[in-house]
Amino acid sequence: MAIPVKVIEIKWFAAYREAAGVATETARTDAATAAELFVEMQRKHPALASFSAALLAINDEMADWNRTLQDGDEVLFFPPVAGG
Amino acid sequence: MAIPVKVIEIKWFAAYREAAGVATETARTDAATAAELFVEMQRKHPALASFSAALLAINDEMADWNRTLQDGDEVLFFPPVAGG
Amino acid sequence: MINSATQGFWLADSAIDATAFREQLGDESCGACVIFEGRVRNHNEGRAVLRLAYEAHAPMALKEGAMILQEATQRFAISKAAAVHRQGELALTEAAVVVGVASAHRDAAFQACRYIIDEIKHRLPIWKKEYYADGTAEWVNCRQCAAPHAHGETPG
Amino acid sequence: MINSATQGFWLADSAIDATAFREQLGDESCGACVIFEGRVRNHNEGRAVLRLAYEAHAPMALKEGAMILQEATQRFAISKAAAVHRQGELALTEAAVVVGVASAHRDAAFQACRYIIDEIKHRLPIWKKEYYADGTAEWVNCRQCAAPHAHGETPG
Repeated sequence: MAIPVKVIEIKWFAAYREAAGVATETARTDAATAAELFVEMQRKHPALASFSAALLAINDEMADWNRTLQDGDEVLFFPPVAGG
Repeated sequence: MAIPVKVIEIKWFAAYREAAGVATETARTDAATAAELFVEMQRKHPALASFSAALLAINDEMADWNRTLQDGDEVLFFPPVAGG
Repeated sequence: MINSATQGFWLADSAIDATAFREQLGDESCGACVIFEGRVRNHNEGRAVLRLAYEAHAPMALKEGAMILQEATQRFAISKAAAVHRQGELALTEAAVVVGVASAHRDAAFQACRYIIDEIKHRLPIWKKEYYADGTAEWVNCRQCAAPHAHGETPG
Repeated sequence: MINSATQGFWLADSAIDATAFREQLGDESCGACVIFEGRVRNHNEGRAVLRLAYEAHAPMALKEGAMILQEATQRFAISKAAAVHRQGELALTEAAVVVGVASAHRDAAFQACRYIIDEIKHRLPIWKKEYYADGTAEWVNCRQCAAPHAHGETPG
């Protein structure tokens, strides 16, 4: 059974953005979850391979790595935070 | 055996000063310790009778109530402190 | 962006006015006021630091910051709480974050101030890049921070 | 009496300059600064307070204050500590005492600041008289203070 391709907007922050080389990109993907999408993006951007994933938000709300991605979602990948 | 009379300078602070009605006074006393001197002064200044003793200093050093008074000592009677 | 008349959480693009920040905490019912300032240090883990830059995801940082202040107000007997975090480039000794709490008694003010700065450091979507005397630069991780919002499994 | 160039303990006869006080704590090696202000509250134990007055025995207050700062510097990893206490008449919202600590990391700054204000409240030979809305006035005791320096028996 073919999984329909979803269109996902990705935003990279801080160290991730530098490793990805872009701040935002549009992925056409069949990744079921944000975790799968991150691994897919690590293949696309080899400099991301050395990073482990930390936090993410979907549509500006903090979200689970296992949450099912919906077509049109905006996914924000956050490196570990370091405020203060 | 007659105990020689000592001359002691007394300083009263805050609530004690108001109860004693004076800030400083000179006592000619045969009190052996600061504790005895305080009781003697409570008899002299009845308004002090309702106060229990708190801290004292002799010659600007915190001191024991049981320390032997020397002729010429300056005794400072401090009510409980309340800084800050 | 700092508003000296209201309590709350802000992001600031330029130097934080410590005097205005302190004044917004004035309150006749408050006997205690505790202010924490996190400043740009000239060293970190043995390396000489020249300056640093903060990058924030502002919409979520503002929401999370306001939430942290609200939590502090619910947990501790305080009457005012405010915090401001810098973003962009900072020089040495500049304040990166300022947290202020006012309360009737000092216990609550100390506890709430500590709670707010700890949560800011762990939860705010904000990242710090340090520029070193040897010409290199690095994004700094909060090493003690287990990711409190990474519900479920993480890849990688 | 406050000297903005040096750390230490002072008694102040007039309003404490919070900006100057804060600036003396600046230090390029310090990532954390915690400031505590104790202010004149408009209420105490259910009574409306109009103003208050502090009376200090200055020679011993200065000596004890300096000792407290020295103890804090020995116990906690801090680089600067300063404190100033008002004496004389104070109006509502005026700061009665300000304590400031600077350190590399925030743990030490919070702990040292708390230590200093607690010791000031228990040990400094200084007394507070509150003037109430009903026209009366009273010397206020620190109720929690067991007399730590009353070695030996006390009469009365």
